[in-house]
Amino acid sequence: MWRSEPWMKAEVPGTRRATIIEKPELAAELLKQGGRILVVCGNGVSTVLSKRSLLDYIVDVAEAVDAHIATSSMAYAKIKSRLTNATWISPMEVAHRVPDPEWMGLDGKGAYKTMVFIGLPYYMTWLILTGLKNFAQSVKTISLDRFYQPNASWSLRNMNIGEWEQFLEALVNKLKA
Amino acid sequence: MWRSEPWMKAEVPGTRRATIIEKPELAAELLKQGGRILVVCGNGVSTVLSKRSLLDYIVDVAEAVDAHIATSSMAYAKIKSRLTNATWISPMEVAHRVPDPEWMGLDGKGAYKTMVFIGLPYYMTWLILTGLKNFAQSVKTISLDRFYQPNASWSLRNMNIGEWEQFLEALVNKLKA
Amino acid sequence: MKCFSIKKVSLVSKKDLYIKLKEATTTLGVLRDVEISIDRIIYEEFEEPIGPTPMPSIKDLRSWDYTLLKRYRPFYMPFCELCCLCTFGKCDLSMGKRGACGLDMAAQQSRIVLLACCIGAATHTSHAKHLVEYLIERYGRDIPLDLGEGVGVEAPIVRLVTGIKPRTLRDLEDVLSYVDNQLIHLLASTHTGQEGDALDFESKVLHVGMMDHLAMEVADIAQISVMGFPKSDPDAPLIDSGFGIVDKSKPVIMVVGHNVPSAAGIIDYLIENGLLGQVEVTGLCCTAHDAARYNPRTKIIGPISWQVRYIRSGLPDVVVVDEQCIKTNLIDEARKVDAVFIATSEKNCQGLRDRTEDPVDEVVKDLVERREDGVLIFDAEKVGEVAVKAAIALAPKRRQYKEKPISREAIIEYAKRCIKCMECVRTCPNNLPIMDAMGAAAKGDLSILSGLYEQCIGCVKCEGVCRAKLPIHSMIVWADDVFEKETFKVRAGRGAIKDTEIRAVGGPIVFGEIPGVIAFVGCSNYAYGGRDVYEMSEEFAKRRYIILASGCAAMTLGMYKDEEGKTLYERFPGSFDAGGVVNVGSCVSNAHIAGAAIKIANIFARRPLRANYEEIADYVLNRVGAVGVAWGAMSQKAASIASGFWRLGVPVIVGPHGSKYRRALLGRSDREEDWVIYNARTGEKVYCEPAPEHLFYMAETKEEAIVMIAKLCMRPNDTTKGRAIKLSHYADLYKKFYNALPEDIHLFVRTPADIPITMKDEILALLKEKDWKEKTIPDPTLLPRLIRRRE
Amino acid sequence: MKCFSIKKVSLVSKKDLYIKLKEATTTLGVLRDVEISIDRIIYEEFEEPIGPTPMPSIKDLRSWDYTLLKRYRPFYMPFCELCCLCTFGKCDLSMGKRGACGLDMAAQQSRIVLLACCIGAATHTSHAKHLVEYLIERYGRDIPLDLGEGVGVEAPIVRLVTGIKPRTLRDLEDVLSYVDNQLIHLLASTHTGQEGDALDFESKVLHVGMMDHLAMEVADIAQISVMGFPKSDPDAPLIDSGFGIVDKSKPVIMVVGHNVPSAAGIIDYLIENGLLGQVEVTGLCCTAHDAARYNPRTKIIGPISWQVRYIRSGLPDVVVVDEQCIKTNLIDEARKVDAVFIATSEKNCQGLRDRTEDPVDEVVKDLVERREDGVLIFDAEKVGEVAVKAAIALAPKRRQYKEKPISREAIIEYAKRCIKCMECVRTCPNNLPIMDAMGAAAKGDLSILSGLYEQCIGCVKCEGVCRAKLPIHSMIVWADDVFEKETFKVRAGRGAIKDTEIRAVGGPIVFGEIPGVIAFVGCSNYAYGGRDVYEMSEEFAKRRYIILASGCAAMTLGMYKDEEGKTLYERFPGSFDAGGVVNVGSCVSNAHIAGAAIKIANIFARRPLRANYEEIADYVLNRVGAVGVAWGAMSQKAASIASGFWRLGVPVIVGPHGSKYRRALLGRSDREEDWVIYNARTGEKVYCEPAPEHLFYMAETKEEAIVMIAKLCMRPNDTTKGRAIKLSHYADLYKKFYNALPEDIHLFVRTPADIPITMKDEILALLKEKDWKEKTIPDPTLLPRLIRRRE
Ligand code: SF4
Ligand code: SF4
Ligand code: SF4
Ligand code: SF4
Ligand code: SF4
Ligand code: SF4
Ligand code: SF4
Ligand code: SF4
Repeated sequence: MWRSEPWMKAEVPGTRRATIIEKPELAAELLKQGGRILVVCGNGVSTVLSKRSLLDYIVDVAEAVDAHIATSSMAYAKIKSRLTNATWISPMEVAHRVPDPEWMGLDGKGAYKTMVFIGLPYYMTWLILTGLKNFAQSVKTISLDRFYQPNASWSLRNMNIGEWEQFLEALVNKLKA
Repeated sequence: MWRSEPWMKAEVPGTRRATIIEKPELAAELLKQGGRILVVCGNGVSTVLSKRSLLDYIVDVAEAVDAHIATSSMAYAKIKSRLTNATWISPMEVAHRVPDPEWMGLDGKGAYKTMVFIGLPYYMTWLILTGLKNFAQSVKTISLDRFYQPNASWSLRNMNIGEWEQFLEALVNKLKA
Repeated sequence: MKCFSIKKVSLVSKKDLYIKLKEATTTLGVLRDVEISIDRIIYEEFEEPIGPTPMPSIKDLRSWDYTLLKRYRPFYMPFCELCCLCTFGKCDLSMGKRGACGLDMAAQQSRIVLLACCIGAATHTSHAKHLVEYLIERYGRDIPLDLGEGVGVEAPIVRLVTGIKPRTLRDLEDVLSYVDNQLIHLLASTHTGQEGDALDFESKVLHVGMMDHLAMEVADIAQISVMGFPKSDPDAPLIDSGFGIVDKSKPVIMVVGHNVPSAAGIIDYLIENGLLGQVEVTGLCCTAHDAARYNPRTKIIGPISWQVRYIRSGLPDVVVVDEQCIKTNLIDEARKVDAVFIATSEKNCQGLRDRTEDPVDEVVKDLVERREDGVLIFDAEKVGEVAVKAAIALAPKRRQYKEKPISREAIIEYAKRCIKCMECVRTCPNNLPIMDAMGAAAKGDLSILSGLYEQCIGCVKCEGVCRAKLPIHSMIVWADDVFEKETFKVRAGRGAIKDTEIRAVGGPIVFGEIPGVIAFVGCSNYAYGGRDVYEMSEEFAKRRYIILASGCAAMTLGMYKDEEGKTLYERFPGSFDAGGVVNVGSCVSNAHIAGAAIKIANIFARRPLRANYEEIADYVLNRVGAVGVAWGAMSQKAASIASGFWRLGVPVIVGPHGSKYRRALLGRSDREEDWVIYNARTGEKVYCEPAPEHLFYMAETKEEAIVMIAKLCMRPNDTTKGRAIKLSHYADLYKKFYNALPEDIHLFVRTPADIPITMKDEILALLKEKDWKEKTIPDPTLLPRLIRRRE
Repeated sequence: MKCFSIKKVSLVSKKDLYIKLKEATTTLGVLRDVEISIDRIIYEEFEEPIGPTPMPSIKDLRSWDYTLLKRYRPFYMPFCELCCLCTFGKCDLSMGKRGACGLDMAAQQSRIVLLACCIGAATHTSHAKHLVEYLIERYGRDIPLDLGEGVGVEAPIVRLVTGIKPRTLRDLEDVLSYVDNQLIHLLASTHTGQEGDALDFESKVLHVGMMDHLAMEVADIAQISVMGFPKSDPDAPLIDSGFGIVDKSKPVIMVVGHNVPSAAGIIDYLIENGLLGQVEVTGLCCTAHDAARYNPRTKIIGPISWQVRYIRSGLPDVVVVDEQCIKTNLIDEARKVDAVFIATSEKNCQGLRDRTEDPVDEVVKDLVERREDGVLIFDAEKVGEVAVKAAIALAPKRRQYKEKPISREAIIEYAKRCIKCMECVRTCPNNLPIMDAMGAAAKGDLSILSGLYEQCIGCVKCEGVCRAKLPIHSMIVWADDVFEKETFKVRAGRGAIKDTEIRAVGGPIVFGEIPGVIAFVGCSNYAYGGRDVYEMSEEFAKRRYIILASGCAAMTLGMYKDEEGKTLYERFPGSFDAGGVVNVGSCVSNAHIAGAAIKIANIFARRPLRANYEEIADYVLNRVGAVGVAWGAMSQKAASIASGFWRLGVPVIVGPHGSKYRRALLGRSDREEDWVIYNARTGEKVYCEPAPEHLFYMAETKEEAIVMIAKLCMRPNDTTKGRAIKLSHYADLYKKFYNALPEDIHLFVRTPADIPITMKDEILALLKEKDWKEKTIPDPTLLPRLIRRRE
């Protein structure tokens, strides 16, 4: 039960809650069919997991689906060193632009269809996602944090770090396959 | 999914939600082991279902577990004609007394351990139940309405009238058995 | 700023005297060549000495509040178990947990109640300030207050609370600045990390309520005095009402809201230009009441819940909104029928362009030619001119909208598109069986659909969630066209109750011979339709209780007819007397209801009034059998109005939706210790009786409410004759619905003489069963200082 | 009531002159035998003519607001998608749905923001009113305002907004009554069915913010003038601070809250009785700041988040609370360590008995003998006497509490009881890894636990949910005892900035040579501990920005030391100059920060001040490189303070928790059309640059914030020299953290001369890549009326 509850208990959402992505396959599918994708990274992406750093997984994901990364985190330099499609911009600023139908994305090539969130403080993601949910209804949002994010369109469930790394690993593999 | 959502969609509850009573057996068990029971009836108990009126089922239930009925509904006269253990008092007034550890119940014989709700407007039950949930934590609350009542300790799920009548019938049978 | 000192409340008169002094010697030294602006001339003409609590602050009546609150304990029903009011949150306060600020659930609920009441009271205060400012600008600061013949105590609440006896509009400004001041402190108390105790929050709620009543009184006595409203007139005119009275052939202006200046501007312009009668001025909500008080040719369409259906009827060419309780997206509805929209309040700007300074004809042109959907105009006169000109220009172009907006056939076709998702039912505040109605309608049977009409509060939330995008509300409304043709009569708001009326009925009320004063007030958020309110009031009017009404409820009262086609206002007189049905007016006229209770204590019982709150409230609680019924109470204003009544000792009953105010104030008839009072004659503390039993009660059904009303009208001070009358109504009504004697009747029989003769035997039997013992009837009070130790 | 006419704002002086006239002939007729109370003597000494917007109402600055809001558009992040504010609800507003009142989600979010800001501003206003009332009662209404030598413009906000030039406390009352009045209208706008447009709600939010700044200014200039606080003194004393400075051998009084009279009452009593120094007066939150300004022997314990740990340390014998940001169940914490509790504010009565009228010794006895846990006393002098006497009586009895409240062994034993339910982690606002820390602690390793200390905000919510009922907060705090021994220095709040200082630095700031003025303000709801604030301010102080600080942030600033053991306050001067670190004082002292920006426009640039809001705000926005940083902003007050800065053109950055304020105000550097301004020299509309880029920004990390601060300090008016300096800081800081040039640097290079020499080549390369074109540097304004059409 707690696996599909908001990770921070009091952050109870409204009437629509994210669908849980149980399997990496589904995540891969969503990303492959995600259209133009923007990955929003928080400072948490610098976390080192048991095998690789979170960042490595995320950059792999972004590369695999040709996504752009937006971040104002300390990981920016590292990300940029691996990926040209990356912009230093705050998650909030990005979210603010998304509802504008005229916005052509950080690369000027068109609107995003899917946004992926990872590594921000839980409550910040929660809030940015309610913003997008309500004001950018055409955009699909996916949380890849290891916590259930009810305001996303799709979210992982609450899991421990080991499960999470496994999930990310599998996801990267599916995407690369 | 919608079966375990608040019936009125916006009546989203907090962090603790009622456990769903899927089977009449469980309801019967809860009632049998419910200690001193108070059944709170709203005006909706006068609804006539396909076989009997809701009231008949409820009075059966009350009789079977020796519960007291509290109501300020128009059904009071009918209830009283079948059951001496009944008092005309508003559900709100009853709920207001329950948190008082010194209150000896409507019959003066002691505190109630379990309260059953049925037939009030959905939102009224919802509210009375949050009151009890927070201020009378020692009392177990059960909703027998055909709607999911998240603030009860135990609630039926949302169901249609037919399913409900079946449930009530089975419940009465279990209790009488 | 405080221009008066609280110790010496002094009264203001003539305006802005100017004196130039060559030299003045004062205790402060010598002043040379100063101009002196004389702000006030003190003349002590108010004979009554000042009482103990002039302009009380939060703490000054706290002990009275605690007296009430320990008897009528709050029962909290958290409508939300979380708090998100600061960035420490969200905090989950459920099950005994505390927030980061230390707050617990009870305190949080009472805090939200306080916040809501602050909003409500601020709204009335803001309204009053705007109104007084408008009147001063138009008519001058020194225009005297005049509530009509027979009204000596012009402002019972103002006198009671502040100690001021207001004479002119200027004095009302003093009152409002005191109210401002208190409200700011009260609102501040809701800040994170301030008050932490639920009962102290409740005490503050009561203080807000008292402020709210002050503001309402100020607003209404100002407009009554200056704008030519009926002045305490039992024979105030009967106003045409309902959809059916609108003349479609004429240009139609709709006014909606609460603050009359814009509507008055329209009427003035019509009169000045000889157009009155040629343009329909139709109103909803309180602006309708007040516009009708201003000019009885105004037509009262209906309450708040009719806003959308009225615009959708296509009748109004111009929609003018002022403030409060206005559907915030009315402009979208207006756009759909090509009506133009004028907003007129700083509090409600709707994102529109401010055209106040632009030439009228330019604005009218922009509106009529649809260059703008709506405009913002802050000047009431200009609103009048623009609205009238636009209506006249538009009416011919809008003919096609004035027919039935949706045909029977269209309804059936729509209904067929229903996919039975049930979203509507689960969203409708009254859980109306819309889906079933659609099913029947799809088969050509519109009866279920049209049957929903009465219970539909017009919130239009169903349409917002309908997966088939059906115009559900319109379908319900036009499933039948009866309502389009309906016409009613609503008596124009009469304003205050005359001192002379009080003198006549004070005795019968206090001794219990007039069994009660019942006020039907508040909004139209009815759980089962307005008929409940009609039936309740008819029941008690026939039993010769005094029926008061205000606001939306006062409209609802007039919207049902008897077999002879007569409304309650036509059947019963408008006088404050047994069997009277009295519309006092708009929401702010609620002050006269409180005022009447206060005047009974003061004029009839000669209790000192000035700055003597506790004594008067104690009097009302124990002696004046008044009950408020806000059956469809919806707003934060309704919450603050109610709390003003509680502090004054008047219980309030709300309908089922009222449970969303998230707490009841209920007495415990089973706890004798809660009903111990002082017998003022002897000083003894005695168990009295649980009367009135509750202060804030939510009833599920009208029958429950009726019985409870009758019960709550009982007061410890009733004479045996009065009590017998009250008990006979209570028992009779209970019997009518429940076929037996009330099980608690023994609690209210003090001596055998209390027993209604017609029920003597059965009651005696019950008394015996209950082991009843005779009690003495005390001279009841909760205030030790009122004991007249005779021994 | 309005005693002044807005048209002719006139100034108040000597009090309550009384004149008896035998007969006065006036235009209004002849008056006989009247007593005249002269409320005000007008003497027009304020040389500056009145500007366009004296005492503006909601609508008067609306067009300025729209100018800002169309550039800095709100992004709403609903913290709750439902509304339960009236009985129509709950309404689900998600996904485009509307409430029963017609409101949509954007409007609802902005409405909640408005409500929060109203609470915040009301709190400061209430605070100011109480304070002014207290000072008037003690010192008289005519005591002159005196902000110290070198301060001619004593009240820049008051003059700017109202047009009043206040001379005495009495004048401040006028200001507050205007604030009251506006706040009531603003609060009323949140009622169901009033405002419906999100941007109009936002405009009202800005109006509230302006009111808030007025109230803060009034409060602080009153207390500074009358109570002997440092008067704009850069060398205000350094105050002992931290837990380690408390002398356990002495009786200890703790004061907490925001309103200084009670603390002053304690200090006065100590002085009068020769006890100063024998009893420790220790403070938290703003009362600490203000008590230290009142008497520098007061010790500043720490910010709001230290309340519980301080009481649990057992040190305070007596806990005196006044108002705001006080944990509402402190009395429970006090009870646990047998300390006594005194509440002193009407806004915060805590259910306690009002003992104001009782004899001191009786009250002290009741407290010391524990007949009451706490009392309520509304009289500051009496509070002083009771607190001191109780502390002296209690201290010897409370010795045992003053030792470490929980030993290492006990912590380990507790930790072993952890059942790893994770409730704590999921409840902690900072998601601290408590569970892991317990795991380690159970094995004897307390390092993780003590490592949580800095990030723990002391909310104690973890303890409320712990299934093993562990005293988690205490365990964290006492896992290590370093903090118990820590001592710091905090410079006492100096108050206003001198006109002379403004004259000296106005040019360098406006031309950009002092690269920015950065104000660290607000509460201590830090996501990662206070060190962030210290590091940010150190970074910029070293770079010779001007650092301002107030409130909890000003304490945090002083709570870290460099290698030499020196705090920032010891390392940097307290003057308003490059490299200064200036504590202005408590929360209400924030007014001086806004005041400094205003004074730059007025004193340095000679823009007219009086009632000239738009022009000054336009000036600040385009020319004064000031940024507010409220890294741990928590309260409704913080929200209203921020909105006052926005309207004035000062951007504010908050930390991650600030996202819970539920909306950002962000510019779009990618939309050229948003940055078109007027060149006042030519009247041309020109694309300028996205500066300042945002108005309300939430940063995730301190590094992000640092970069953003540097960026937001840029202003269109910077000279090339100034811009080069600002750009070099911006680029340097960005490089430091991200190892590259900022990708948007080309947006801020207007001419080659803007380019910092040290980075010339790389920047030129980037400019080329970005297809950069030279722009003219305009004389920037957003107000057409400021165009000086020279052609
Ligand atoms: S006000 Fe108190 S309960 Fe509400 S969010 Fe803030 S800390 Fe939590
Ligand atoms: S408009 Fe009427 S039917 Fe529709 S949801 Fe509202 S009350 Fe129910
Ligand atoms: S919401 Fe619309 S489609 Fe769904 S059941 Fe109701 S009427 Fe039918
Ligand atoms: S009665 Fe209620 S809904 Fe009607 S006008 Fe008054 S406040 Fe508004
Ligand atoms: S204020 Fe509006 S949105 Fe909120 S509950 Fe009432 S009707 Fe619904
Ligand atoms: S007291 Fe500290 S550890 Fe506990 S929940 Fe609050 S911040 Fe987290
Ligand atoms: S809540 Fe208590 S028991 Fe549960 S993990 Fe945290 S410390 Fe352990
Ligand atoms: S900075 Fe914030 S928490 Fe601290 S005292 Fe001021 S308002 Fe309170």
